[in-house]
Amino acid sequence: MKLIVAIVRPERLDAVQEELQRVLDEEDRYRLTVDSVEGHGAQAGEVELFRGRAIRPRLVPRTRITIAVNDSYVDRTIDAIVRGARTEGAAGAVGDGKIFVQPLEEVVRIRTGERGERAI
Amino acid sequence: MKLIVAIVRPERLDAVQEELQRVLDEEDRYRLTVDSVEGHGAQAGEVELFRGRAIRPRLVPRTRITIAVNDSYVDRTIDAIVRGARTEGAAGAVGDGKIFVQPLEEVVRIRTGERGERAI
Amino acid sequence: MKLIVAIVRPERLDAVQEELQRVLDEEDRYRLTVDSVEGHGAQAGEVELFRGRAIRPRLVPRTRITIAVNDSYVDRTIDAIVRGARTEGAAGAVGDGKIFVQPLEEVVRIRTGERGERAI
Amino acid sequence: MESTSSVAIDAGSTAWMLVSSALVLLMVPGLALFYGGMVRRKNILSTMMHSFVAMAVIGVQWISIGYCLAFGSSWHGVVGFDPSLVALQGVDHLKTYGDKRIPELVFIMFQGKFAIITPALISGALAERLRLRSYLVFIALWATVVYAPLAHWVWAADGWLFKLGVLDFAGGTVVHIAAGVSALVLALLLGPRRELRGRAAAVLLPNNLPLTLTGAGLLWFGWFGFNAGSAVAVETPVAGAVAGLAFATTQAAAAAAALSWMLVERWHSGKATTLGIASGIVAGLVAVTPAAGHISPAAALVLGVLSGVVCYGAVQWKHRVGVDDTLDAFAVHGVGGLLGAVLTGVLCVTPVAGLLASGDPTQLGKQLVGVLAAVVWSGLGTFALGKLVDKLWGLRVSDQQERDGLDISTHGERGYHLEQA
Amino acid sequence: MESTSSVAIDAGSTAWMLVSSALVLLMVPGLALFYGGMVRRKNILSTMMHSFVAMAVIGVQWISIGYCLAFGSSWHGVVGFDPSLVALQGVDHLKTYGDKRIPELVFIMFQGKFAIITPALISGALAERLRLRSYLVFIALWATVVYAPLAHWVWAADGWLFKLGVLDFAGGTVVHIAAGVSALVLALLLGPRRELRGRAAAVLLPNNLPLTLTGAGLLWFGWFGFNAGSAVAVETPVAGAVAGLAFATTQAAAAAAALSWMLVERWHSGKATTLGIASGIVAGLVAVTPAAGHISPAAALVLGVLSGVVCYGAVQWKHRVGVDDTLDAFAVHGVGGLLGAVLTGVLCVTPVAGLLASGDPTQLGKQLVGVLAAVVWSGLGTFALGKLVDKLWGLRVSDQQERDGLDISTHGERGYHLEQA
Amino acid sequence: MESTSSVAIDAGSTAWMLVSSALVLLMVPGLALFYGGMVRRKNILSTMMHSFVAMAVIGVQWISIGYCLAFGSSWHGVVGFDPSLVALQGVDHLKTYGDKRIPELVFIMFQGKFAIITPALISGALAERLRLRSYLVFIALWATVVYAPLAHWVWAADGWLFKLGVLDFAGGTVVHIAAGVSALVLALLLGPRRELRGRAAAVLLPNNLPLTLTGAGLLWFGWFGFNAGSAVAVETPVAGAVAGLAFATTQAAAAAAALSWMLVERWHSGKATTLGIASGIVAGLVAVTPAAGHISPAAALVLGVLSGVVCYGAVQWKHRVGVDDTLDAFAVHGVGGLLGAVLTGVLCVTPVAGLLASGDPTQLGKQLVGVLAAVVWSGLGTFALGKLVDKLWGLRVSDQQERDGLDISTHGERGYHLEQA
Ligand SMILES: Nc1ncnc2c1ncn2[C@@H]1O[C@H](COP(=O)(O)OP(=O)(O)O)[C@@H](O)[C@H]1O
Ligand SMILES: Nc1ncnc2c1ncn2[C@@H]1O[C@H](COP(=O)(O)OP(=O)(O)O)[C@@H](O)[C@H]1O
Ligand SMILES: Nc1ncnc2c1ncn2[C@@H]1O[C@H](COP(=O)(O)OP(=O)(O)O)[C@@H](O)[C@H]1O
Repeated sequence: MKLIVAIVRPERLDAVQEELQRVLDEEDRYRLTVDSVEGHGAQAGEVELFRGRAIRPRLVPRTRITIAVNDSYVDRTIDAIVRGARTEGAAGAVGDGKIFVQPLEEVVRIRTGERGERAI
Repeated sequence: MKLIVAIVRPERLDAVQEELQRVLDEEDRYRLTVDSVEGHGAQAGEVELFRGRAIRPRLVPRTRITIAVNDSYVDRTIDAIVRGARTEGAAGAVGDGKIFVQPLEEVVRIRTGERGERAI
Repeated sequence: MKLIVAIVRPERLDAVQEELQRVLDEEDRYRLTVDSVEGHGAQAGEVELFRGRAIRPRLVPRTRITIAVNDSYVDRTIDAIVRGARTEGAAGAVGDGKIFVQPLEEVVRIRTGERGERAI
Repeated sequence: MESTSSVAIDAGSTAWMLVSSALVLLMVPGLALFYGGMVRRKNILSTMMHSFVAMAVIGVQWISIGYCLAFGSSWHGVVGFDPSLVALQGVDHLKTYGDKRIPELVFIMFQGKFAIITPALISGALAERLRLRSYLVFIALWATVVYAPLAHWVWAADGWLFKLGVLDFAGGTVVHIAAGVSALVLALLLGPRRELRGRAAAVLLPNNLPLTLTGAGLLWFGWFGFNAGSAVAVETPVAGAVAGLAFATTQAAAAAAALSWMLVERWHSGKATTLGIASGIVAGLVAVTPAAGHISPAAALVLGVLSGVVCYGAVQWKHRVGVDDTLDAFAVHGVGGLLGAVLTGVLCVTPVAGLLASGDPTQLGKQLVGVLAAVVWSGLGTFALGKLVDKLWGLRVSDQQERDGLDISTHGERGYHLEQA
Repeated sequence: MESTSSVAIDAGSTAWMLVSSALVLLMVPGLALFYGGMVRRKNILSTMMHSFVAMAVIGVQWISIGYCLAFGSSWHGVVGFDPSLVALQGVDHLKTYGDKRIPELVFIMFQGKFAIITPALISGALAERLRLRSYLVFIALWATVVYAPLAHWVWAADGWLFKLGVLDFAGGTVVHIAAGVSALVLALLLGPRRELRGRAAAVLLPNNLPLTLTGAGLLWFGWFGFNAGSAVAVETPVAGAVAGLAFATTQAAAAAAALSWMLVERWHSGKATTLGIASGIVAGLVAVTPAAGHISPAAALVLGVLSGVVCYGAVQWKHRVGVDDTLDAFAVHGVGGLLGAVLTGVLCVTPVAGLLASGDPTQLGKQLVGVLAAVVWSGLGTFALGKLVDKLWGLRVSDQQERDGLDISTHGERGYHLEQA
Repeated sequence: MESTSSVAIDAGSTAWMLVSSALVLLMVPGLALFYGGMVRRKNILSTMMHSFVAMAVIGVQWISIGYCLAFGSSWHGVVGFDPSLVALQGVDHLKTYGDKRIPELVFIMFQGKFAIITPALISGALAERLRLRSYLVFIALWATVVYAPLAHWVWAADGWLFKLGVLDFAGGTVVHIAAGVSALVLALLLGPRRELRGRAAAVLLPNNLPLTLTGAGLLWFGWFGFNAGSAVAVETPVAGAVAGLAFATTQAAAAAAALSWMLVERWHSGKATTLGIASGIVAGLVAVTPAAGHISPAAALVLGVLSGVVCYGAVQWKHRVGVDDTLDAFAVHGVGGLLGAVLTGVLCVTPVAGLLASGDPTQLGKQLVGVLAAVVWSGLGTFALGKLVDKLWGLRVSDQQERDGLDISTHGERGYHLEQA
């Protein structure tokens, strides 16, 4: 089992969810967890103004998507995220984000107490 | 060492903390980190209304609890979370959440620079 | 590749970023992801008052910094975080935070589709 | 211009009463902010809703029947009635109110705003667990059965407390004591919120104090209409000396109470809070309400200082006895109103001299009668109506709804959507 | 005191008109809150900006030329003009307005606030995608070319609709129908927001409903100036019987509409929302605007109930046909204004008796003419100006800007920075 | 009715002055919002507290002694005193103010609100690092030692600047120059916030701009009372021609300044911000304050345009020299007040003709004297008091407290609890 963590542009979340839904499950029962983060990377934050003074924030708003999957799903999940997260109509732009894959040793479904691949 | 990550209902956080306190430490010195996330899973979000139009959000508010523990504590930590997070008076309900266990290679206590199991 | 996760005081974020910039990259192109969390640990939350009643929150605001690095960068990254996050002018104080190191199996740059160490 | 009234309308008086009525209406959203900022995020809308619903329900009720019961021809000084006042059918817009030089419709509007805000004040004790439907029915009944007669007793020319000589310049008795006592009774009927059952120090922190401060500011502003507009009862034209006096004492008491609450809190808890100064403002405003046109500005400073200290103490007492009056409707409005009504008998100088100025305790005695009547009447009335509504639908939401928050469970809304995008 | 006017200034009337003018100004920030709370976080500032920009642009335009066109000497009842009124050069501050006992400057200010709020109302339909520069130019043109003549027709003594006997007490036609219809036209020209293109149920949730409720409260408060201040047209001194009547009907209709919207929504969607009660308040206030000084309080209750139901229905209709009128400027202001203007002909009793009181449909007929004129004129005018501005700079921001939000892309600001530290 | 005054109270005038006093009070919470929205989240409450504390402290101080010093019998035109005015003991509520037809208590209240808001304005320069206790003591002293004499000089019938003929219609000198200069002096005494020490471009972003915009709206609304209420000094009855003029110029200048700030900012920084339009509104209101009843609406448009541009420039100048005037109290109030006071001498037409109308520079010269006196007096006074208080308790919180934020460290509160549940 793997934990896939993707950092994407907030406005791409919808598109990523649509791609995931297509890949992971027909019936909208795919599972994921989302939170708001801020990132620092090649792309600079958009300038904000305060009474004529320009302030360039060090951090840019980003959305983090976390998905636990069984090994056989890893690649298609990554591909779906890439498809959904790349900037529209383009070959991708600076700031489109990253995907990280980590090992996952155990999963427990709280409701039933099930463990492992069935619980994911 | 393991990193235990649990996604639970926001309103169960208090109960989980009480269970953890009982298991990990008598003196309220157990350690954990909490953040707010949104999840998509079997449970659908509660319908919101906007001028007569029903909107079903794709995401449901959840709380994520992260705990780094030494290996010998893994099981009782998981059990405590399950006890605290299962919906009151019930055998658990859809949306009660999941627990993920990941490997953890190193821990550093910033204050002292201590590393490893003692730093956890 | 490793995933380094640090929980630090919110007000130390700037200092940590300055240290990281020095270590990881001269040109402000180091990469990291930040989010707001709440922690429970040795340090208690600051008392809040509500009409004469003192309320001690169980959780203290903290900032979480996540950095994916290649193996050769792990130590200097940790050192930089420690330098930046320790409380000013002091040998460190309770609540200064922790650093966790986890294995990282794969990285994908969404823009280009690059994978592995080059994508980090 | 044909006129159905004996006196000519005075534009200055009417202007002031129109403004005062508008100001008192503004207090209701002000109260919504004051209360709404203090609850938890998941209940902010339902808490604000309590005030807004009062504007809707009592707004209609007052025009339909409330005014008729409060200010219609008196039945033994106990309650009013006049067929022509039902739905204001018989109130020509050219008609003035008695010998006052303002249209009766303006007087009706001014009084109606008092009827609206009183149940809204009560709701502070019930926040975070009250069932909307029950609240709605309760306040409609309460305004009709409890409030209207009480207003008749105190303010109608033939009301028995009025005839007795009880002073209640702008509603210390009718509005604040009644609201505070009813709040306490209902809080007891409802029981504490789930987090406060048996747990010593649950963490229930206010979601948005800047809103609460904004609300306090609007309340102060609106209260000038509440108090100085109430000069309508005693001077013609209005907007004269008594209105000026009421304005000055209102300002003095609010400022002094803000200061004294802040200082006593600093001494007691170690810190001066912004919620404290906001609460002090309201406490001072409440306490000066019955006294506004009767005492001097210097006396108002004294009254203000006392009210800040006493209401702060009342809140601490509540913490100790463990009644869950969510937002201290009793400790601030009930206790502040009691204090003000009683001290009016001590400090008043116009039109009668109270204990301090004359050594004569007569007025003080009358004030005590008024206070007692209001406490008993609103307490019993609220108990009966509360029990009734509880029987019919239950006063309280389900445990699950309370846990999820009333905003999503009752209204299908969340106060904020502040996540990115 | 030397005076350039024939009548003496009356302090009471002037006081009321000063207050009313200030109240109507306050409605503009009130509207900014009402609208701003409803959009998504990334557009709250740009949405509030629409109201604030109207205060700046029309504030200057009205003094420079707007008043002159609306209230200058009439050219065939169609539009006004007076060289001496350009930039108010010829308006001595001692001059009163006609035979009214208030300074003409005060009348100008009062009217100017109406000119400000009208385009701000329109902006509700355009939120989240409108280009600021185009909006700025559009409203300057619209206020000059569409609004000023319409105001002249209806409110100037020689305006053709005024002479016809069309009743529009406080702007149901001039303000609300004109704003609502223009909003609909522009919404169609702009097209739907990107999330609503082709997708059934996009998730567009309000960022801050407590602000929306606050805005509704300020609107209600300010509307007393809007409506009761409009008595200036029919009584001297102002702040008399008609002002009192307008105040009472305003209160009655707002309360009744809040209640009826709440109930119909509860029945239709299963829950009573706080946005619903706020919307009902506004719907009631809109509907009573043309009728305020002409109907009885009881009739205002009826009008209010109807407006809550009808405007709620209009919103559902919008959902169905899929016009993206972001914040329902048409369904609330357009439809509410239409309803009120027509029902004025049915319910009015003073100074003329409408269909209900007299059985005579004449006034109803006149009202229909007024409504038709306003719909056609504002519809065509807005279409022409909208097309023009669209040609020049485009009405709409780029897709990228819309996606990022107008706050950061247009203003270089974000509404909130609420992350820690 | 027995009366201790020579003239009869006029209801219209009194109504307007009651309203004006209430409006000026509302400006204080308005200012709290305006300032509070601009600071960082961790300091919003402490920043709002500065305004609220001023209501409490100066509210009491003005009644106790402030009014006595400002408007008591003059000692050589320098300061007032009257034993009977201490705690207003000798002010019967029936007494009118001089030959004005309003109760003296109402005049006292109106003036008191000016005394409250002035120190609150100063606090903008000190936000995010000022010690509460020191602020509290400082403003009590400042209102007594600096403000009251200055008000006496300019507004008391025997004040030396008044007798000289300096025009300050509503407080450009007394309120805005004094506040702005004092703000600058204290900002220098305090030193910059920790993040601004030596760092070029620290990221200090406003936590809640919608609150700032709301505050700007309330300020504009309240300012009508501030300026048009100040007609009390020059006309009887009040609420006449001069009040109307002051209202109109206030509106004109605010709108014009909002527009000019927006345009100059767009030109200079590339974007028009919402904070910009809010700041422009305030700049225009400040600049027109001394001139309100003395210039024409067209001249007010000009003054407004200038003030928007000049104050925007002053803010940029501040950025360059690196004084940490947190919220630009000097650049907006100081510079705007200076501009307005000087241009009053150029643009005024009533009751005296200024440079432009008459070619005679006399009035301009007087204005310069007034400005100079206010700058020197408030600058020196503030420096002395600031040093004194700094000696006693330190003006500034500890570095640790500043880092943690003043809300939690001073008040034990956090502005928002918006996390889930
Ligand atoms: N090595 C990393 N560690 C942590 N976060 C990262 C890392 N690389 C990228 N990110 C996150 O992903 C976001 C997008 O990265 P960015 O550098 O803009 O992408 P790209 O590599 O395509 O230029 C960053 O803002 C940051 O939040
Ligand atoms: N495989 C997963 N990957 C990421 N998050 C998950 C996963 N499974 C569950 N979650 C998180 O846990 C929450 C509860 O899951 P849910 O599917 O409702 O539980 P159950 O499996 O008991 O029905 C989800 O909203 C989501 O945030
Ligand atoms: N074992 C752990 N698991 C999860 N989070 C932890 C753990 N230890 C520390 N933290 C996080 O780090 C923060 C600082 O920890 P604290 O106990 O105050 O540090 P110290 O060990 O220096 O006393 C905590 O508030 C918590 O958020």
